[in-house]
Amino acid sequence: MSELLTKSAARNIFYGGSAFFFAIFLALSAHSHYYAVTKSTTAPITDSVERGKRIWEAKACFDCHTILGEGARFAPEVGDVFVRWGGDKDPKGAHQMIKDWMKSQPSNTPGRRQMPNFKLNDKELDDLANFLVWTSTINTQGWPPKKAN
Amino acid sequence: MRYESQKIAAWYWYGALLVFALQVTFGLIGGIVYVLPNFLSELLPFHSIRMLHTNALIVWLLLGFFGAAYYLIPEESEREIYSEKLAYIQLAIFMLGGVSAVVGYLFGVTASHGRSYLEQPLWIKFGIIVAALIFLFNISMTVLQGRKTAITNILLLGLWGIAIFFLFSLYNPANLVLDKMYWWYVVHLWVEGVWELVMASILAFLMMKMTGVDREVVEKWVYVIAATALFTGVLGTGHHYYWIGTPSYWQWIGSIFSSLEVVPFFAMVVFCFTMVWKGRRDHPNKAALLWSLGCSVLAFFGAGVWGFLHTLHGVNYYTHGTQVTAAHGHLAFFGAYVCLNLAIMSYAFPHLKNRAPYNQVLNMASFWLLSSGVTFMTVTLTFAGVVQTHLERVNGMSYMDAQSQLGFFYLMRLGAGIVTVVGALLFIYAVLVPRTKEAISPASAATAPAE
Amino acid sequence: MIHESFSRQAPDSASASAVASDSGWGPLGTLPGNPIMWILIVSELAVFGAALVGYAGARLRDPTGFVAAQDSLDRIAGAVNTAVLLTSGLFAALAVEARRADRRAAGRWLLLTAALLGCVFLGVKGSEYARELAAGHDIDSHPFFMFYYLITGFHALHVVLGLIILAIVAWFDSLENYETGAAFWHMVDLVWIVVFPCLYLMR
Amino acid sequence: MDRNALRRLTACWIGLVALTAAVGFLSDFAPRLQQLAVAGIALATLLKTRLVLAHYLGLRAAPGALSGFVSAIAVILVLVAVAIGVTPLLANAFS
Repeated sequence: MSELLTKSAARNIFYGGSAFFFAIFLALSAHSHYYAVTKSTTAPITDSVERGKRIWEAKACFDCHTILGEGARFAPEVGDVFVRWGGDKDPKGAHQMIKDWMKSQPSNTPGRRQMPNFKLNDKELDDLANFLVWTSTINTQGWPPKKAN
Repeated sequence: MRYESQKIAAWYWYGALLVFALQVTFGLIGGIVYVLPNFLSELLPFHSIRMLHTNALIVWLLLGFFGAAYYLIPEESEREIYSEKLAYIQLAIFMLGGVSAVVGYLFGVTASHGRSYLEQPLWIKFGIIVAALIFLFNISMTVLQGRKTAITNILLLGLWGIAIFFLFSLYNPANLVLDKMYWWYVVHLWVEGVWELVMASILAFLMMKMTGVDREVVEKWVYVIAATALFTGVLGTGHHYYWIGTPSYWQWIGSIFSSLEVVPFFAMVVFCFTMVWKGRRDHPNKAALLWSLGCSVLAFFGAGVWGFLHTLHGVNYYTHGTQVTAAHGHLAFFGAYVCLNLAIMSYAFPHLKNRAPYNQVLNMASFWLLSSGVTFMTVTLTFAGVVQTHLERVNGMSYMDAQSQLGFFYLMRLGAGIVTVVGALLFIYAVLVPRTKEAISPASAATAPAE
Repeated sequence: MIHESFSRQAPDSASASAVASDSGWGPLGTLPGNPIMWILIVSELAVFGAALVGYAGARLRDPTGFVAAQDSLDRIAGAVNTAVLLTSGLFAALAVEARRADRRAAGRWLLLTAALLGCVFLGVKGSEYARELAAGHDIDSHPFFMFYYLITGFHALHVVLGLIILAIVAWFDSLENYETGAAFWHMVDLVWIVVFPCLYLMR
Repeated sequence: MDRNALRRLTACWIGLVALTAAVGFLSDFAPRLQQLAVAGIALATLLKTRLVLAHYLGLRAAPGALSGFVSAIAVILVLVAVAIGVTPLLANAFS
């Protein structure tokens, strides 16, 4: 009898303790959600940025590239590609570089990893570039450590 | 097999093993592309290979869990599954969704709002949810109407959690930071949360059956493991919130809680070995015992130790998004969840086929092939990751230049991948093709290397 | 669900912990209260311990900045709160003794007193937070304050959970529940005893 | 109620409050006698935790667990005290 009680109390403590940690997690998530939409970046998410993100998703870019360090590790990080390509000094030039890069694929260089040509039109390329520009404004707490190019 | 409806499990596991074979095959192709970048680059680009590899992994592990639930719940609840028909309908929906996804991926059809692991088009996601609801209804009814044990209790909680957190796959806001935050609600709270509950309960079932230790003792361990898993794992999500645009306090919350995530995995090692030592029962199914012990040990190293290696934010600042993550991912999934599924299959298939344990030596050989293959792969990827981290994140070399220094590691990884595929095919052969006469006699099986 | 587990019936033995002692819980069985509560307690101590060690490590990088930040804390309020929590702990311990002697009404009154002192603790803590925030010290303003808010905030949430647990124990007042609930409440004491000098006093 | 238990718990409480006053007093010396004050605070805190563990948490009955918990807390306190008190001293000596 008591043995049974001890075990069902054990179960309830397990439930209660887990619920406690989960409640804290949800509260912190709520704060982080607020932080993400107000403080992470103040750059507005325009329609073009959103369309660019959907292209990123529909073409499964993350299955080769990382973005803010997440995704496949087959191709370069793109979270800071705009900055790496000089977007902080010459935004128009870097924007155009992204578009030209997309158009010039695949490189067909033997022995080099190949990126497919996704046959995006000019507007879609603009959207994708705008998404990457927006992404580069996110406060990533100083990551990555080195701005390689 | 004590209950007629346990045979449902066999059908789920046939499906699981089929997808397992696909998963390792696409893994192998991906490994080849790392060595020969132009291989299939027009026909099947790398992103398709990768989504096939990862999605197949998730699908077959889930099929394995479903099968395990259908196998062990009748024995635990001491009654037949509520509805066999629903179980088969669920399987049909799930397999149809899975096959459509595979065919779609081969032709580049993915979700318009896809994310890593969640590339399934929306209608397939709905199919998965419908299948999950049928499943949860079916097993919950079985458990509610039968005997309630700690094992079914924790298993049910884990399976409900899987379904609930999958719902976050439907939410993909335009804000990338939020997108990532909630993506981890699915991915982290699955593999470092509720899946661990599934793992604890299946391992507990296997230990109870194979070592003969009292249910009382086993169930207490289950609660200890489940409690430490959730007490640490939920806030451990913070270790994914370091550099994605979330507040800086996650660096400490994530570091502290996720460091402790190793505790439940360590407890599982101690549990399994203590039970085997205490039980002293000479169970004839040596292969299943080997898989179970191997599961706890490899999960401890893959999920526990390799996870801890790069979980502190000071380390993760440098290693985030390098091959170190890939190394950890491979051994963690293999140790914790692949081994778990193969353990319960090794244990249950002889019962489902109504015969004594068979092909023991082949099965154990497949354990050593698979384990050494994946372990070696993990080691090579770890070295690749460390070199990459140094070149890119310390020296500031560009990504592609750093990658060109890693060819040797990728070549060795491909070798390890070949061994892994051979091991997987051997396992499938060993459990699916029982022979009337053992290929190698059981007498020599007894002298085979034991854990 | 709660009804089947938190029984109002008292076990026959003098200490409920004896029930769990030789029933497969191993070393956990020898501790007063439910074994899973001890799993929770050990997990919490590990978390707070790791946080304090992290704090000490981060402090090495900027000792003068940390001292300056520490000096803005109200040490008197912290010491008063320590005394409040310790007194609350005394009442919780006495409540267990009363329940052990089968004086169930006295046990409940003592628990209530313990819980009220817990509320006092939260009130003082809240006023401290209000003062710190008014002075412009929030979680982002300095590494010290990040640790301060994370550690004391997490602790305060444990006080809240402890209040809920004490209420449940007062309702389902078996001796095992008393021992289990008191164990959690004392853990909250214990954590504060260690946190208070590390954050407020050691400079 | 058991009179002995009452007396023991009250004595424990008096000890705890006295030690709290003592650490508060010691902290006043922290700016001048830093290392000594930090060490004294850590030691008094360790005594307090031992009292709580033994009498409030009832670990008198489980000496193994008691010494385990006390040692774990001692390790934490030593790490914090060393980082706060001693390390800056060493840094000064070598700079």
